[in-house]
Amino acid sequence: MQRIGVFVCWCGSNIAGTVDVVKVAEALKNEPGVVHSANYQYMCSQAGQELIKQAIKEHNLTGIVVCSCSPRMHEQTFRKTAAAAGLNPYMVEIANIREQCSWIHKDMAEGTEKAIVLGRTAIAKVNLNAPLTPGESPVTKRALVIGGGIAGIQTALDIADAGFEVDIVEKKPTIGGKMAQIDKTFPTLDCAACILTPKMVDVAQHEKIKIYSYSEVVDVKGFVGNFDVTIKRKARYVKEDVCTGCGLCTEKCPMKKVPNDFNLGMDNKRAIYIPFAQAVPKVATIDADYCNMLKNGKCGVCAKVCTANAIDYTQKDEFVEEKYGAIVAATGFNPISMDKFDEYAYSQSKDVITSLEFERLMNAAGPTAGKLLRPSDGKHPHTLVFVQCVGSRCASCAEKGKEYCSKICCMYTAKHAMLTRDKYPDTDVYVFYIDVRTPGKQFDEFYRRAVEEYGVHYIKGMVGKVSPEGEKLIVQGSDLIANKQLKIEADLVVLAAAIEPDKSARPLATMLTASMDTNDFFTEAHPKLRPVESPTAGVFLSGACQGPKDFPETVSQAGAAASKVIGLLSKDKLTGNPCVAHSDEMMCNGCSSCEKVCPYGAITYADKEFRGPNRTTLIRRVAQVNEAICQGCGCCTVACPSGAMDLKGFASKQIMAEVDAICK
Amino acid sequence: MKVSYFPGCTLKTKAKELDIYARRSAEALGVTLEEIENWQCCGGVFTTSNDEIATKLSSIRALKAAGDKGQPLVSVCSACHNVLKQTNAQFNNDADFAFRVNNYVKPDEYNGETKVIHYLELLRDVVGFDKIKEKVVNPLTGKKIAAYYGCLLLRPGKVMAMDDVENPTIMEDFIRAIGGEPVIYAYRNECCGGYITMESKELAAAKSKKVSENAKEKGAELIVTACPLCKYNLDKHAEDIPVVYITELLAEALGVKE
Amino acid sequence: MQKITRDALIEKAQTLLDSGVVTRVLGWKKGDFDYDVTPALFTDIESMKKDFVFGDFCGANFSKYLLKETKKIGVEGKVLVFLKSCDTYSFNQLLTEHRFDREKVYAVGIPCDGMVDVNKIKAIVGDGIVSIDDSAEVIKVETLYDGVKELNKADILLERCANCKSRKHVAYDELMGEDGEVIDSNRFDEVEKLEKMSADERFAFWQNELSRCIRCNACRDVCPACTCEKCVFNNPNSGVENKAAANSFEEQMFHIIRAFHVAGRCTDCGECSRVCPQHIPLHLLNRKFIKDINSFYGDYQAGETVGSRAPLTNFTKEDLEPSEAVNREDK
Amino acid sequence: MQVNEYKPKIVAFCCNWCSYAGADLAGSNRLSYPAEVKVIRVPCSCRVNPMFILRAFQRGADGVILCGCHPGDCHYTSGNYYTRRRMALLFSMLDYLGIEKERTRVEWVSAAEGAKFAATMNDFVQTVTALGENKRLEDLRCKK
Amino acid sequence: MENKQNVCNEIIRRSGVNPRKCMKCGKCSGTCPAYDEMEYHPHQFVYMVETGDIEPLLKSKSIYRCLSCFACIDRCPRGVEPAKIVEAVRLEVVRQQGNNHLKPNDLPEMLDVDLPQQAIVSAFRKYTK
Repeated sequence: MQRIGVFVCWCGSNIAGTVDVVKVAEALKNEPGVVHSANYQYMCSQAGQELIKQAIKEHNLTGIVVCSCSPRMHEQTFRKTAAAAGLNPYMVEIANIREQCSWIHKDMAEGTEKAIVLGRTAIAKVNLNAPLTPGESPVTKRALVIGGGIAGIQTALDIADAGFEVDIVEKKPTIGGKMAQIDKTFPTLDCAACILTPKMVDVAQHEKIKIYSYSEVVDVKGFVGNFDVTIKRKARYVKEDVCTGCGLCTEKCPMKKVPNDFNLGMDNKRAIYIPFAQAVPKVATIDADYCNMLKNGKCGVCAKVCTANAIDYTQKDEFVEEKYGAIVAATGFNPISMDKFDEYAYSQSKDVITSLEFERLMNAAGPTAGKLLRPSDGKHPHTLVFVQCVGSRCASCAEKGKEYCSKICCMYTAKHAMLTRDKYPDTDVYVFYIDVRTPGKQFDEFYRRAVEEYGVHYIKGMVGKVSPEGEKLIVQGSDLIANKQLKIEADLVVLAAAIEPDKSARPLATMLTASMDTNDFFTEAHPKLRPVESPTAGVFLSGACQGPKDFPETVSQAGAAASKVIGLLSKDKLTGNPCVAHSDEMMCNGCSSCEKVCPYGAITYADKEFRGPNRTTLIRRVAQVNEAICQGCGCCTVACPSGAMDLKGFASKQIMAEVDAICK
Repeated sequence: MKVSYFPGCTLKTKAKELDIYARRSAEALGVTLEEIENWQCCGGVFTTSNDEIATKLSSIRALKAAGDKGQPLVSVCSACHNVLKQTNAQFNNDADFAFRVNNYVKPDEYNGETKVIHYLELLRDVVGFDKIKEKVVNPLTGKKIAAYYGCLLLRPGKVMAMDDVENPTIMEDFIRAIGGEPVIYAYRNECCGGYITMESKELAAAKSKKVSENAKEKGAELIVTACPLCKYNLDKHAEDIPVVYITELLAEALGVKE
Repeated sequence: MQKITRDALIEKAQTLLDSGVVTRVLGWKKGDFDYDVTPALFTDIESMKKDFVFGDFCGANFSKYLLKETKKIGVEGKVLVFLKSCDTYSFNQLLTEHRFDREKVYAVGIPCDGMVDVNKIKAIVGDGIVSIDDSAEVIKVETLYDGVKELNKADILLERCANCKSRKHVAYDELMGEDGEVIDSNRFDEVEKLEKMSADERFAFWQNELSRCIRCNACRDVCPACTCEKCVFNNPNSGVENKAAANSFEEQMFHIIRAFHVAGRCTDCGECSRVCPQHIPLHLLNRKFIKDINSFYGDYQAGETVGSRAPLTNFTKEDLEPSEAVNREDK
Repeated sequence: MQVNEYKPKIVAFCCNWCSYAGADLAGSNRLSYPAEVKVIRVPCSCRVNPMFILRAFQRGADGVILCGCHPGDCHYTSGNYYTRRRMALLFSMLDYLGIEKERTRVEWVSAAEGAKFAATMNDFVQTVTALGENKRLEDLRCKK
Repeated sequence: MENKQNVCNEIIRRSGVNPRKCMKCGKCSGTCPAYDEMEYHPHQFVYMVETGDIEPLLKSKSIYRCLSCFACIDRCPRGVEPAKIVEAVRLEVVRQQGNNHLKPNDLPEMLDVDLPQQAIVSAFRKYTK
């Protein structure tokens, strides 16, 4: 028989407000196995934990039940408390009387009654708990960073600087990501390239960092500390280690009409190209969709002009298998498509552009060499209208926009407006806004400067329709302050398109078994306390793949993710989850049902000798669980016809005891 | 094949071309428009309020008549189509409305299963623009035609679900199918003023003028529409640019106009 | 179809025993009555000639006996087993689950045109059966009270034989006679009939049937899919053991749990219903699962091939939802 | 205050990663649902043996609901796919035996769907309350 | 005061619109083709119904200026559907005895030979009980 201690937490008034904690503690005293019952304001506090420790010693407790907040919140805390008092941490059960009781019920009697049942259920379970000891597994001391934007770069650099090897997998031919496309950064107006490209060089030169550019992760197996990852290195038809990046081929290639995706299609590149001057690796890549040699075997100019003999038209996709201890997702974001927002005439006029396109228009390395010219006719625009929240905060139309605020648009729009007025004082600049959101250091000051010093016209209201008429774009919108409908004759309209996670994130999340929210942003292990970790052990989150972020936030989160990775890789052994499957060999039929449903391949079979009747020996095929690989889902326990397979910590008997306690 | 057909009041009087050419063209394309019996006026506009029952009963009866034959209900007038589709959607999404409606029409209860499609949808989804292309004998080659959707054909987008509300292509594809060259202009899905012409000629004039100016400015020689009221407003108040019905254009292209 | 006689089987056994291919034979043995045939192990041809029987009452499926026979250590040689077509499915299913050693078995497929159900005979002739002569198509039954009665075999077939799903043997080392075909049977008709009833009617039906259960465990013991080293109903740790008298859980749930345990593995051999002393149509539970599996996840016949993945240890991303499973129109 | 109002007993099995977190989120957002619902935490919906569900009914539960991650989002990759098959067959069997099909439910609730969790529970409790006490599973064997 | 609130509640019920969903972006009014003809604009309809300030709307000619083009419904980022509110307010007025906005006697001078029936029935449906 267990000697169980029950500890009922008030959580201030969070629990005590709707649950009579004294009554709960009193009622649970009479449950089987309970020898001690107490209540306290904050069980998770130092004093509360001390109370538990004392009770464990004083009453010789063999198990404890804490009636408190969700086990997702403080189960670890109380397990540590128990361990500190010499009790096996897996002899702790939590009754969730906050999130699943006091917070959802208003009636004291109802809340109290339910809390007692939840407490009783936890007691019924802990009566059947057994001490568990976690197994250990080794750690591969290498990290994988998926995505080579500023988030991935910063994470990789920080991990590498701590002395661990890091591989970056980037799907594009160069690292750099979105930041490489940005002109200037708010609120300091630093040139983005000036602060990014040195970091790209650092990555290239770091002896601990390897870049898999033009590559994708196609398979992930294993678990924290021991991931097996398959990387597809897409054929770039150029030998990466031979190409000197001289760029001669990119000038001689006769295929001139290839939309330049780095400039968002606003100008053209050749079929063999280096995305931009500071690309890392600075290696040419052939676009197989446009290359005549690859399509019909007629050309070969690049091979002829290449003095290094780096061109290889026969190159094939290669698959590389690598082992890692930790994986960081840094897959970034993209502006959403404007296809569904044609009230702004994006498809009808070249002079309606997105903010990222505007960024390229303002960039000295962009399609207009930094001169603000209309894409349609190359003329200098005099009246510019910026429209914010295009597709952001859009609740009615899941298929159209995003319900969330994209966070960065207010600031970059202020930046665009300010830069336009700064460079071209002859312009009139209007910004239609719903709200201007500028929480951040020097952010509001920046926005106010745009208005007060640079004379940007901020209009509280939204644009309803943009109509291309003649050379002009008639922007019809409301001015809610003036209570007027405006019709502005604009030359250029810039849409602050909502941002969304990169499309590669969803399949990656599936491979990583990492969870995502409804918008396909990765979810954190805890939104406040573990913001850079995925709930899947060994998977970390860096940058906008977790939610919209600006550069400073991205870089700080990237560093935080790196520090978590470093913490993991610094360990020689990982203690696993002891709640793993276990097969009772005496009952096992060897039927392979469990093996078939195990997602991790944790179950193997062995022929074992057993004593049969009349002094005979029987050989039976029995299942064996590799505890380092088993993640404890319990699927095998149900597949097993004989019930030989059970799950430690969530044993059938325990769950049935819980069922019984609830239904009592 | 055969489909149920709801012509609507205007098609029997002021917009006979819309009706006649719709039937002839459909016949030429292998579809028979079977006019449903004893149809009543749809009312011209759909009242969005959920306590409005009586004004929607004529639509329900039409829907029921088509449903009994197991046919989709086709209309060509944008207004009729809009009312029928919206009424059908309300019937299927608002159980209270459905209950009350069926109380009125007892014992001829409607089950909500009829599919409402516009003549253009019939051409696109049932006949297929490719097939129309094959059957064209007088292609409108080189003719720059501006499709005018107005508001009733597309909105509310969630209910009408015919095409992208802001960037539709169904009429442009139709124009291409009969050999013409579509002209894209921003006002193609803006309102012509509609029934406001009764209340304020000035407002209707301003709205429809804007539409035809914009179409002309983008190079259109001709505007096509599916709505008699749109045609009226554009004809009455707008720039001198011909406005014709989609069906007339189709009949001409198919060589069945006369 | 060529009728296989007792003598032909004894001759086959003798050849195999003499040549040393097998050392023992699993066969049928006469019990107290003609219709009371039981499985037996013969180790020499003499005892076989004496006790071995083969006729219309040899319904018993030997597959399950192979578990014990092939696990015996120190016993040399193979065991000969005669398998009717339906038995071969169980045979394969057990192989799929690694339940016996194929190397230690010599399987002889024998044709079968159906076995008869003594209960159906009793229903016609009443009690007091003295002897039954099943050597011809017309079966002669002698009773204490009424003398000899002649019965048509087709009228007294076992339910599973009347709805035979396959005359094809899916496993054997040797086949006697010609092989048959998979039959498009009407075995789901009764399930469908039940499905068409209202929930209240179904409940009344099953309450009536299951209330007769005396928990003799015959259904489980005969079932070739119920071969667990330790059955959950005998395991005090399982939570459903039948020894605890404190509640009546297993009394109520026994048949649901049992049917679920064999779902996807049951070959529909019909043994459970054959042996039930209370004549509960247990096959209707198993067939419901089979029918659902076929309609939800595509046709699947347990034991058709060795190594196939049972539907419950498999999935597709497009599987139907549980709510759809109970709300289908076509069920 | 109503005294003799019938309150069903509802057992909700929730997977640790999605649905239990969804239940927590419902709590954090103070979205109420009836106290009759008591949650049992399991690592994955695939841990739930049909026997547990039958056990709950046998011990007096009036409704059992099983919540897991959305198909495709299982923390263990595929657990809920097996759950889906198991429960489809189990529920269909219970229906076949004449047990009210509304007493059992599987619902996919993600960690982000606190509102869905609360709405689901409200709806389920309402449905089961309307059915009244579970008698059939108890009576199935013991004919009165 | 209470009556005003009742009227608003009735309008909310009848239109099926939840004005609290409005985030005050003004896109409805930015998009409205009849804006300049209206004394109160679509976003104001939503706000005034939400806050109970209903009387000015009931008296305003704005309710007859809405073209029912539904542009505000489709372009609203929050799914508020302002046109339904406008319609519900108009019904509140025209359903009162003797409040028909369009009278048969007005008709003759409005007609011309080309005017389609559709315009007449639509106007009657919109402006009368």
